[in-house]
Amino acid sequence: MLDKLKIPERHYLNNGHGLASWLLTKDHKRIAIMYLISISVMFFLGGLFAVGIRLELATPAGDFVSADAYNKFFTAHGVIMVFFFLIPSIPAVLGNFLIPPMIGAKDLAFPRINLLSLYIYWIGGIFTLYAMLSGGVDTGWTFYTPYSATGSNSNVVPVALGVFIAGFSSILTGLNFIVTIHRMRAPGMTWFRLPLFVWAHYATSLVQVLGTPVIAITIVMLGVERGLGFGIFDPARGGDPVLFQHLFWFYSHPAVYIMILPALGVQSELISTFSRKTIFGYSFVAFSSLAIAVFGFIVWAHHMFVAGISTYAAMVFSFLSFSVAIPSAVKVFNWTATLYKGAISFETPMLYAYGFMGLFAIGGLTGLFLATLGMDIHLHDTYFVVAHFHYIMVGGAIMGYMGGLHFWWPKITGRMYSEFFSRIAAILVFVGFNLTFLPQFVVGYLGMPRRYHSYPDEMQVLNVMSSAGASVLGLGYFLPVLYLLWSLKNGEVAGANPWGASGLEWQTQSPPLTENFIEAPVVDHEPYEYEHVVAKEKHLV
Amino acid sequence: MSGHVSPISLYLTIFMALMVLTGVTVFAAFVDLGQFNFLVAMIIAGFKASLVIWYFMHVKYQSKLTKLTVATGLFFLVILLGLFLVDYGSKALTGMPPLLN
Amino acid sequence: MKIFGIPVFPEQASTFAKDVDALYFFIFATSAFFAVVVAIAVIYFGIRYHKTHDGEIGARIEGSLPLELLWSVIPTIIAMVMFGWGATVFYHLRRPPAEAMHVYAVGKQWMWKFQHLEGQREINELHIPAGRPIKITISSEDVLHSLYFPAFRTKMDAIPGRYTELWFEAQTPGEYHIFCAEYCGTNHAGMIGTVTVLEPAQYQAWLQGGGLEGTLAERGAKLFNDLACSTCHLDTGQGRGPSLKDIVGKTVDLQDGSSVMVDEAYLRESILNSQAKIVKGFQPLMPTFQGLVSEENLVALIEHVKSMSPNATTATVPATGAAAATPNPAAAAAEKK
Amino acid sequence: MSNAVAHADEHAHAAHHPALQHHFDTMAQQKEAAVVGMWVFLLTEILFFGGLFAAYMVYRIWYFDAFAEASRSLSLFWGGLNTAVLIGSSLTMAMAVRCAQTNKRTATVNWLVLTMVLGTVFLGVKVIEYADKFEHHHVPGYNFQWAAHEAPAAGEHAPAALAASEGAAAAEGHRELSLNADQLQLTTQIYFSLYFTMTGLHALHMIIGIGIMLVITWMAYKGRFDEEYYTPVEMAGLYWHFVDIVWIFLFPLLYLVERHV
Repeated sequence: MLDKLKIPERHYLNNGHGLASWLLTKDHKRIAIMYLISISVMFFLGGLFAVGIRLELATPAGDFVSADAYNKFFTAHGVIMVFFFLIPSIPAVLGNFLIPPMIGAKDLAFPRINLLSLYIYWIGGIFTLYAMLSGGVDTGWTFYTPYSATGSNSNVVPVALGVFIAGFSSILTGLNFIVTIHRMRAPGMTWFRLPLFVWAHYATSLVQVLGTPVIAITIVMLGVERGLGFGIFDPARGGDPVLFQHLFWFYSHPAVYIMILPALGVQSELISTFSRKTIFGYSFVAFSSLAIAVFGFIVWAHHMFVAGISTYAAMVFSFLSFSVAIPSAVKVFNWTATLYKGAISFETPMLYAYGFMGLFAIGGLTGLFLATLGMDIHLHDTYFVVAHFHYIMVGGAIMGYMGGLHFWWPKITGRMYSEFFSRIAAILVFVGFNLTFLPQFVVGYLGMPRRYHSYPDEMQVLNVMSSAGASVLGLGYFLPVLYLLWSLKNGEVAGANPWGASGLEWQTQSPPLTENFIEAPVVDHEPYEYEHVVAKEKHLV
Repeated sequence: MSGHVSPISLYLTIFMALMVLTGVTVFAAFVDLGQFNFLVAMIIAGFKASLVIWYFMHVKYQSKLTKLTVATGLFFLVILLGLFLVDYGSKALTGMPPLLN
Repeated sequence: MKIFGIPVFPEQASTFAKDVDALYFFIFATSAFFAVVVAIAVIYFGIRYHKTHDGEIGARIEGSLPLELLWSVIPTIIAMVMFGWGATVFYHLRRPPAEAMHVYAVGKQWMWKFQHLEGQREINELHIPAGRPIKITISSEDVLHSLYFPAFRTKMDAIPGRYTELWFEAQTPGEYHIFCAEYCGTNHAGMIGTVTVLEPAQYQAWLQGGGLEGTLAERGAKLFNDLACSTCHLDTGQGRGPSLKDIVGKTVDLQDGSSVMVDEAYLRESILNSQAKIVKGFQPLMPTFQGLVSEENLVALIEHVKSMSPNATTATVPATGAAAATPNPAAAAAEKK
Repeated sequence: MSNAVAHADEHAHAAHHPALQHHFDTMAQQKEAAVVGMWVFLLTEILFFGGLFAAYMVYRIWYFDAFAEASRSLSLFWGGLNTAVLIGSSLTMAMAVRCAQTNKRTATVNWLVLTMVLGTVFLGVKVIEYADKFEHHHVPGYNFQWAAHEAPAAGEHAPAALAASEGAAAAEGHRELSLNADQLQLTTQIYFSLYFTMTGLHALHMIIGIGIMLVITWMAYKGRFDEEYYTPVEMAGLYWHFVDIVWIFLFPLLYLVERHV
């Protein structure tokens, strides 16, 4: 083996020093690193509020914090996690870092817009955090009218404005990806040679570009109603509060696919790489991403089955909702089939990929309950829903993010982390997650509504289980901070392709050059051909 | 390299067409066509918008990708408005709109 | 159902509970089957095809169209079964039977107020007889709420400015939770109560115990006099306002040439916005009672008017989840042309 | 950076255009990326206004008469004038782009300035109209006041209204009867809320557009563009035309709800 691997002399991290070289950079990789730091801060901040929620719910009585504080806690948790962590997580960090090298480009199509999107994210984040910390907001992350318009006396407008601003960051990222994937591919990189990670990001970008403006205009309407006294949703003035919900979910349901689609892309990369086998049914996996993105736009009213929509509309939306289930199922089956006759090994990223399979399956299948009309009447707005969307957004999206981060960490930093501790963390996350959220399905079917500060005594045992699991989960998320930071200085040097992966990004050095490749790559073979990887390794030895 | 340069006469023709259509839409609004008033107004507006997109915005001379992008925007706008009507249209049928307070 | 004394499954206290739970178990079983199949396959492949030496790569299998079709079509069929079954249950949930007993609920930050036709008024408590379909008409005084009976497996949002409704038939006497399921502000978690299902005989006894102000309709009759409605709305039809006798369930012609079916929504609108739909042949003289009549008194008045039409079936409300009215100016305008 | 540029040189042209960014291979690729990017941005704009149109559609169905009534209070003269002004500015913008394409520097600057002037005229008319709304208490909020039988600003539709009422209303002829004063007070307020939100956001887009054009004009004046590189002018043009298209829809939706009564 090559035991004298060294960090290359020139790479994007040492191409310029000092704060200005970062803050004014146009390098997509440096921007990704700054996103990584920002969303990590947001993640632990949002996590802190989750700790508050679980502590409160450890006992049935509302005795840890006041009802008002509790409401502000879950709102802060939701707003931070959804808009400032999950939506930018994989696209803005991993997508930003990896899409150009994966398609053989030097940078994204619009590097300055990329940097602008980061600044917009920061402005939106600071705005929201300031509003959260100077009084908070108690409407829930859904901002339902008329409570948000006339009922609440908390900082609704500043927080909504922060979300509005951050939305532009998301739009610009999506716009950049779409143009980059269309126009910046290396010679020979045809659409069907793209890594599935890129396909997934293309689908994600579509949702970002098409959905986000609708939440923006919804927030504007909420803002003029609350701030200027216009009458748009207010029932006291002939307005329709249900209209707000329609507009809100037109974005916010597809927003779930902004979170999960990139994770599905990561999953495809991990499953293929760690079974050293081409993905089963490449085109089906690729197109199912697009199908999920498009179908995602026609199912939103399943959030509103008891909100006063017509029976006819409920039937239509229930029917359409099942359409999303099919491409999701197709993906899971294809990953399973990919493992067949592979050469499978269980490094940390693969542990996350296996965990993802389980959690995403449960999350997806429980979605069927909620799409089914008669069932959803009972389950709507209970902890069953809370458990379901955490399985998708935490069990799915964050597992994918963690798996991807561990997979590409050697590419990003050039060094390996501790395999031992990272495996422990992966197992802790999986076990802790299930301990936290499985009981919530049960307590949800019992009827415990969400956003409850106190609850009936007989539901305590299940809630205590959930709170206990959350502490394990928290540990599982904190551990990576330690060993990943440790690896920056002390980790083993990884080399260009430590996993024997097939993607174009592994052909270049780790960490890559600022312009990614020394020589512009030309692609002459299909994706996920491990024969080439093995041949190249042998050649090197 | 410099893209398609349209003749000035084309621009003037489009401009005149847009002005005439504006006149037509105002005129049509004063004729009682029942529910077709709205339809006529929207068809004229749609036609005017198409002229601007096709000639002023040069989509006629752009790549298929640009044309596809424009079509995508319209497609999702139709989804937005159409599925709103699935709910609000059926409420009108079954008689469920709001009670004015 | 309890395990070690911990409830893990809610009680089945209504006719719906069995329907919904059956559906639940069907989806659960189907999902579990697929989850287990995938889990076994994934774990088995992970062991069976474990990488044994450096440089080993997997077999080159690109995919299989028949398999793809198989695992697209079968889930589609199963999903359609779920949709059909769920829609059937839902349709049933949204269609209250004509003979249902009627109760009014008003959501207010942060309490549920219930009113019985017999006059009993309760806050955060509801007493109902077993074995009889109950229809609850829901409104809200401030923000969104959602009236939720987990033991009956049904809920419906309360929307300010509108009536919505739900129905159920409780079967097992006992006490069950009432929750507010739609977040409504600071004390959302305090907006809970108890529904007590009584044997019919017990229920009759309970009714005798309360009702100090008479039935809901009687209270409405008193208001009808107090608010001086009775000075214009004479039964003879000679008053300045139309006679309200035997109008419920009928269609009346309006001033503007259109017509409207008299139901709760129309009555509500006529009280709050008296000028909205003037009956043909009358002057728009009636003042609006917007802000003068509370939601509770409003339903009392409506009940009184309904009691003046003894032959009308009260279930004039189409089961769209909300009361009917057609203040649909577009349709009205279209009709006129 | 220098490495990348050197690299681009060796397999592209001997002398590349100064405006070519290092991560693109050719000017054509760069321009195509910009055009697609701009259109994707306009895609988001379509859905941004789409949300407003959805809200407008719902309330127009519900409160058609109030919308018709409130819409009649808008001045067709100012609305029509503004439509003409904006379409005219689209023409001047198209001319500006054309001159940039053909590398006519002075003409480009002149057309851009003319476009900005027309844009400002539009905004000026909007100010007149808004001021009129303030005067009549037609701005939503606590001072909102809808006088049901208030005569519309211009007398031009009075004869039309008379003629229509003869034919249509066999019953009473009172067009307003389907909504009473209280309801009009409420529901016309919804109309004006949407009116101000829609036209306000449209005006905001125009202000941004004029701001962009100021920069572009300066760049054109400084001679930054030639027939190879005039992308900023073209992008500003696309944006401006889009703003024009929004108005093409806003005009009938807001001013022409029902004029024949």
